[in-house]
Amino acid sequence: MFDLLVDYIRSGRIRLDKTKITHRVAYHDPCNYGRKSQELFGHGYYEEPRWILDQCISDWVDLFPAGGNQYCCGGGGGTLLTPYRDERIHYARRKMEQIKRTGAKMLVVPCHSCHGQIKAVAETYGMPDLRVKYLWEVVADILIID
Amino acid sequence: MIRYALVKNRSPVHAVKSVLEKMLSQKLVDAILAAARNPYSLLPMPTLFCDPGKMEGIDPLAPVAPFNAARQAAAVTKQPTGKRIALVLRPCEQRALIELVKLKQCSLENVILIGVECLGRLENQAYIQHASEVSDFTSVFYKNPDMQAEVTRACGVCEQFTPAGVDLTISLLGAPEGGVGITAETETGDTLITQLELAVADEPESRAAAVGKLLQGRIAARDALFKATVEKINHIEKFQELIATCLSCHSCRISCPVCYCKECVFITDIFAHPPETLLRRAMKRGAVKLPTDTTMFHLTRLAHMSHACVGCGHCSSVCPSNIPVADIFRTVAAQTQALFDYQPGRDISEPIPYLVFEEELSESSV
Amino acid sequence: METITKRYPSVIKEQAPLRPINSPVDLCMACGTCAAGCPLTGTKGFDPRKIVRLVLMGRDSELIDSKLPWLCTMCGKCEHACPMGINIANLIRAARGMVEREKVPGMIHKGVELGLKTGNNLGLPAEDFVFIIEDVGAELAETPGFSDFKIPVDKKGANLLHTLHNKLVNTQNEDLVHWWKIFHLAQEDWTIPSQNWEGVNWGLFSGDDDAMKTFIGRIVEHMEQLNISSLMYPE
Amino acid sequence: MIKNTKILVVGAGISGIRSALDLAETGHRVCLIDKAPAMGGILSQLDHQFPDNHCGMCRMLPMIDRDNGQQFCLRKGLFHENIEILLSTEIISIEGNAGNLTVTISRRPQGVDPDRCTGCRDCESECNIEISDEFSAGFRKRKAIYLPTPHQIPNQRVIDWDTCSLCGACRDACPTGSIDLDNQPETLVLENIPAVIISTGVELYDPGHVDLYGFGHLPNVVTATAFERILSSSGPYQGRLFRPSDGKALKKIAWIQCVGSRNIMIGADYCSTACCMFAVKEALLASRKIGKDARTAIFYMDMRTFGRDFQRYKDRAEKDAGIRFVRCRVHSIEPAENDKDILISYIDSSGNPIDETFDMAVLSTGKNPEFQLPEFASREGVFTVNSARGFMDIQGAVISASVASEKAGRSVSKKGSALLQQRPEKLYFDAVCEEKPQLQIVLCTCGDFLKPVLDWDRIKAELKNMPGRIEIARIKMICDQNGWDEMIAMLRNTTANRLLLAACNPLVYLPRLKELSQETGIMPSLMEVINLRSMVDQATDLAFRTRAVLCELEMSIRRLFSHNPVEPALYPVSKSALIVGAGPAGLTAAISLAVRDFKVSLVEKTSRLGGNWSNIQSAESRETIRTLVTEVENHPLITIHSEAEVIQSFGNPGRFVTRIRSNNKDEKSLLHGVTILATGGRAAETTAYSYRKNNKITTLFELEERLQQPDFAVGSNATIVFIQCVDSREEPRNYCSRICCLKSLKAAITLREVYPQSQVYIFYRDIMTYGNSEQVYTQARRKGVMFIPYDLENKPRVRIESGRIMVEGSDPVLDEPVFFEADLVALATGIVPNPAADLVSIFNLKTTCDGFIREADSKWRPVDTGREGIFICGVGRSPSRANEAMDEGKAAAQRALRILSKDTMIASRHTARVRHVFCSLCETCMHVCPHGARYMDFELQRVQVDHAACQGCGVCAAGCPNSATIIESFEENGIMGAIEAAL
Repeated sequence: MFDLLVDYIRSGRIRLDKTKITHRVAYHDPCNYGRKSQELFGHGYYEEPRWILDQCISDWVDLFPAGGNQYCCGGGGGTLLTPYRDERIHYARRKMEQIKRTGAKMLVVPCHSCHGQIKAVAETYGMPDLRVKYLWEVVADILIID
Repeated sequence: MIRYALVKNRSPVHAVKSVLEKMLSQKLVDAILAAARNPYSLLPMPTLFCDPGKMEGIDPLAPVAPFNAARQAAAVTKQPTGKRIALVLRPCEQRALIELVKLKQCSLENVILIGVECLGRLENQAYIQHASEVSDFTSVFYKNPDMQAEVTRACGVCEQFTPAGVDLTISLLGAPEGGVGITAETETGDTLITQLELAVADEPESRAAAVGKLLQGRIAARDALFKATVEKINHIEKFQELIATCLSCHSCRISCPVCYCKECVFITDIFAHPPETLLRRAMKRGAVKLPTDTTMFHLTRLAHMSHACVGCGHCSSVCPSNIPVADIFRTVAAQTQALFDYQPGRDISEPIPYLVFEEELSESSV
Repeated sequence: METITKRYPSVIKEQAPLRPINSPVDLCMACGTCAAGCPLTGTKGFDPRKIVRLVLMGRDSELIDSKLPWLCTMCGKCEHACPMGINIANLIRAARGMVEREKVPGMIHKGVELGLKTGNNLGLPAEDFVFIIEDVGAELAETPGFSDFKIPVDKKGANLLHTLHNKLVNTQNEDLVHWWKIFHLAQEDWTIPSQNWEGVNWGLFSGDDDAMKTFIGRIVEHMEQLNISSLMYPE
Repeated sequence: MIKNTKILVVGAGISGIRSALDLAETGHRVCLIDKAPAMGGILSQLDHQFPDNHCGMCRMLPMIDRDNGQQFCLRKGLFHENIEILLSTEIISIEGNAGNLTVTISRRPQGVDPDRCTGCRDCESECNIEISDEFSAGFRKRKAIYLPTPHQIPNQRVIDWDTCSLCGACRDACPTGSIDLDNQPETLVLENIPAVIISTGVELYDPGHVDLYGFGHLPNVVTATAFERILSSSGPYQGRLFRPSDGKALKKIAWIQCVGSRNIMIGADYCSTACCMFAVKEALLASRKIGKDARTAIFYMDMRTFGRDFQRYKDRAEKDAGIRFVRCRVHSIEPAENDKDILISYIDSSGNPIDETFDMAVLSTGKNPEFQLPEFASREGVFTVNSARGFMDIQGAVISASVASEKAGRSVSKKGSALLQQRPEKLYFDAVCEEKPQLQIVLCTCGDFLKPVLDWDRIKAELKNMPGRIEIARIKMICDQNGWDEMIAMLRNTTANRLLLAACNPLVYLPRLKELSQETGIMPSLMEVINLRSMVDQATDLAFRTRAVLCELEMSIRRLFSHNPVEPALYPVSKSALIVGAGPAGLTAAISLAVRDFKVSLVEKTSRLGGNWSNIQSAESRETIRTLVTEVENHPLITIHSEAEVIQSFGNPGRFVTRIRSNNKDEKSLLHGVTILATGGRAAETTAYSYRKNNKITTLFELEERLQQPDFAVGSNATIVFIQCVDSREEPRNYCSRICCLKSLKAAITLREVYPQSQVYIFYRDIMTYGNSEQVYTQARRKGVMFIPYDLENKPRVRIESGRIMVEGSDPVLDEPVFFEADLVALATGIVPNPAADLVSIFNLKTTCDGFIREADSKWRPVDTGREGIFICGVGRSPSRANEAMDEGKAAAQRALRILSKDTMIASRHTARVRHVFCSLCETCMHVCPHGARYMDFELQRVQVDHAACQGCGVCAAGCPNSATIIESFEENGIMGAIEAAL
């Protein structure tokens, strides 16, 4: 997926308008594309999404810690499908604090679970206006259509 | 267990004399060192007795001492002689002696320490004056509390007038007319009381009150002296002013019981300046006071000896220039001794502060 | 009389694959790294260190019977810093797999079963699915720049097979179009299968290896049937 | 090509310095190289060391034959006439055979001529390149021309060629033309190198490589080395505890242990050994500096307080300084909410998660797992110091360095290459005390630099006016060869018997005074060097400058005139050794000395050689000791006195007389030059945990022995429980015995291998597997041994119920009680020293409160005692493993060789003298002498000085109230004269 986007952008098959998003955006590494991928396939997708964001947005920031040591959003491993809702929300507190501290209005994720979880808990952590977008959604939003 | 015995006689002096004579005649000791008047002097001098028949002028209670007898006591105990010697000393003399033991200048092996409760001493001239007027001035002195006004300044601020850490103590406070108390603090002392067949009694109730009252007055006087003296020496220029008339006679050092050096460094060549040095100093500064090095001398003595100062006051008594050497010493000593929690003469096993090396946090401090 | 403490062999340990460095659970020195790093430690008795210790003692049933394995997101942050490389997430997954299927909480196992039966975790029939996506596709075609957009369903010989997360098909239709836009502009040769389009493998969550293999097998089968070289899988 | 007979020591950290000095002091010539531009290694950055929290590096300096070198702070520099130092130098290759190696080295020029550089720093101000300074751990910036360590002597700059742009600004700015921008490295081929010692130390782990600690991202996360700089008064905040991000005064600091250590995921299956105590020390210093507001915490897994005095130090840190010890390995460090503080999440002892903010975190980084020794380190004839294999504490590094020097020295002397000729120089000078003092003053004008800035006529006139015979000469530049030759020629022609050299940095000239003395016949103790240049640089106006120079000159003149040297005391050395104790340490020391052709008398209390250890060792160690015993028994130079004890000993280093009594009757006197005490230890006894109440409750040592028996058996399903730290690491036996953990682990592994169905549990407080022995701990866990931590408040309990052994305890991890029915309980009781009170009083030494014989200095002089010539090794000194005890034996032998390799003991220039006429015999000097160099001569009734042991430190002179004791060359007349001149 990342490789595909990188390929589209690098080869010029799609062109992006970097001026469209002006507010601050934060990026969240999902466990699956990072640690899990690193463990199973020997490569964690840390650099690729950041390269893509560089092409899309001028003011995007990382959460800390990020990459291999990032915090899980709390929605992974099927927890979105279990009845343990309170625990799931509690789990997210670290991640949400990080997001809050960046002052970002939008969080970009490349994962459906993270997307679902963060959207679901944002209000609980006092960020009802936080927008959560898929990485490819951001790309799709700023496509230059001839 | 402290045992108190009461000895009565014509006068306290006679009471003491009878006990000491008995010690010699019963051969409980081979010799006794005690202050005694001899045919040539009104002032009692330390005298070494072996014959009980020769003890006529003995008067260890006399309120006078031409010098601190610790050094004489050390002189007779420096090397082992195999003889048993009793030393009759004032508290300040006995404390100085303990310091000299620590400094390896003498030993207490085969020594019996007899301490005399001392209400103070008079300056030599004052004593001679009184003693020539009355026959038993010693008794008069002890009977008359007003005499306290005449003791030396050092004695007036002395709070350690009761001997501690001795085998036997001779005390007057609280004792009935013509009597002295003999207290045993050690096993040796206890045996002596038994051997001398002294009449063991309860300590008179009035004694504690008398001691307490005197102590209170002394402490107040001492603190006042410290306060006044600090004001006089808290700046080097004030200090120099105080000792300005020092003539470098070194009498204070000679009279000091704990200044134990064979030869003082201040009378060696190092301080015997050639004329060119004196002139050089004068040229550089325009004027130079002579004799030189007096400040250095007093400061050095304070540095070397203030931790061991027993406050006997002889340095002041002997000073021809009336410098209050003892006031200075006691005031400074109070601070150095407090710094190391050290009391000279308190305990023979207590190490001299500068011989203890405490490495920070090393095992020795466990 | 107290119960005698004993250590038993652990099935969980045997089932959890080792990490590349080949370090089994036995190496645990109870240092606390995992517990310190896990945001869930202390919540409802959850503590990765305790979980490892239980496995070490062979007290598998205590873990399997508890809800602890289901609280964990298997995010792997604990093991990321584990100095002994103990694969804690895999222990959890192995424990989940040993839970009796009907006791699996929530919709996970239901989804797996539906998926196995119908090809997607929602149990949606193929015609309904095609209807939904073509409806969304038609909407996109009304947007400027995408007038010639059409969803390629079951296109043989396409370059890229696109599977979908069921929630996009179910409730969040609006999020379907992002990739389509990109594909369209990039002039990608792509297709969506009408059957077995499920892009989420809940076998991963339930610890059910067999189900997981079946799901993957179906997709690979598809790709072979349609002669497609690449796969786009959302998870 | 350079023919060279020098032993090459590679790496000039403390190990390298120790090795170089060991060899130099035993008469070898040494070349000490380091790739860095400054000496000292990591220690140059550390100001404070355990146990007294001061630096004590100077304690490694030679203590006999001190005049062969300069007695300076070793962090500043090393000056010894047998040691040549090459900095910025690396080895390229080593070829050839043992004993005759050819070593190719590459030396980068320093860019600044040390003989000309005056340290004025003009070059630095002109340089426009600025980078982060390594010495200050990046807290400061430096230029491309810089001072690698601020305290080094001489303090000339070097050029960092990697960053220098060769612009030439510095060269143009230098007033003495000492800068050369030719940066071509020079390749030297050294032939006939008899041996090479590798003492390069190890690289430290870079925590920036992992994403866990935020190092590099969070400014308030620093390494322990960097924190050492913050603590240092020469550090970035002058020793005040501020933090880098915003200068806030530090109060709450956390130390994170095992960063890069004990982590098999990065290939670090080892413990870096020194970090635990390093952290405790830093926390203690920090707490002291901060005062009552200090909140310090150390996050650890096992507190490795395995050294003899470590546990008490740690306990004090905990109890007195309030340092918190938290047993939890930290997962990661994050910024706190305010983004300045840092957040650490951990679990407390009950397993509760806690988030705590700190002002700063200090990472205790260990050895870099990727670090590897160069290939040539394994060549024959190349000896590697253990501290170059793994991170070590100072004591370990110093001992291992001496072991390497012993091996190198042994290999060289076996090859027949002779030691240096002793003292080729003139020893006796004409009896100058009889002559009238006559002084030659040489004033260096530093080219033309000093001519205009001083009033030379006035100087000449005033010097003429001074009393005594004085000649004055001016030389343009004595630092260059012409000037030097000119001066020597002039001095040869004078009748002066004293010399005053007024030039620049005296430290440049002091090493050359000996040469000057040989050339001119003026005694070295009658020479002085003063720094004219620095005085000139400090003052602004001509008259004032001249006055300052005159004052300084007069001070030296007075000192020199009043100095009256006496002939040095000397006596012949007895070329034999007395070794007390024939355990592993004693036997090793005996062999080390015997193979170097020195006679050894080995005194053993029992009837058997090999020590207590032979009962309790593993098969492998037993074999080693057996071989050692055979070797000792068969060595012609070793005389064994078994069932013998020492009853009396006196004398000085090089000449001791000791009486021994054999078989309780025969007495004999031995004359020997050195004494090595290796009195050993034995298994501690216990009554704890129902020991002996059931034969299944044994000590660890007994179990080890039983494991060796062919009939040993426990049931195949047996439950075996080990209990560590029995009666140890708590008062009164508050030390770690160092051997028990490893022994328990090995026994547990054996049991698990023989009985795979068995249950093996180890109750422990802290597993003490420092260094590579950590691998045994890892292996034990891999083998299925279960570990249960306990603390003093919660010890396991053993009770016997109708013949069954029940062990109760609790597992803090699961927070549950544990309860075993044990088939075997092994108690790790540890070791105690053999009683040594008699020996200690005979040799006038000291013991610790636990009865171990105390060394002179636990870090820097671990095998020396307070008395020169008497050495100590093995368990009698400190608990140690067998291999460590044997290493100490070698190290002690190496120290002893310094004395044995000499024919005569000669007092150094500055030693104490007693003026008996003034002496009151108060013995103050004897009490305060830190070197045991004084004794009472009862026959003469005099205090005497042992001139070989006296270090001239002057404590005696300071303690003596009337200067009855003085230090040669520091007599009062001279000192008072100098003061007079300065007034």
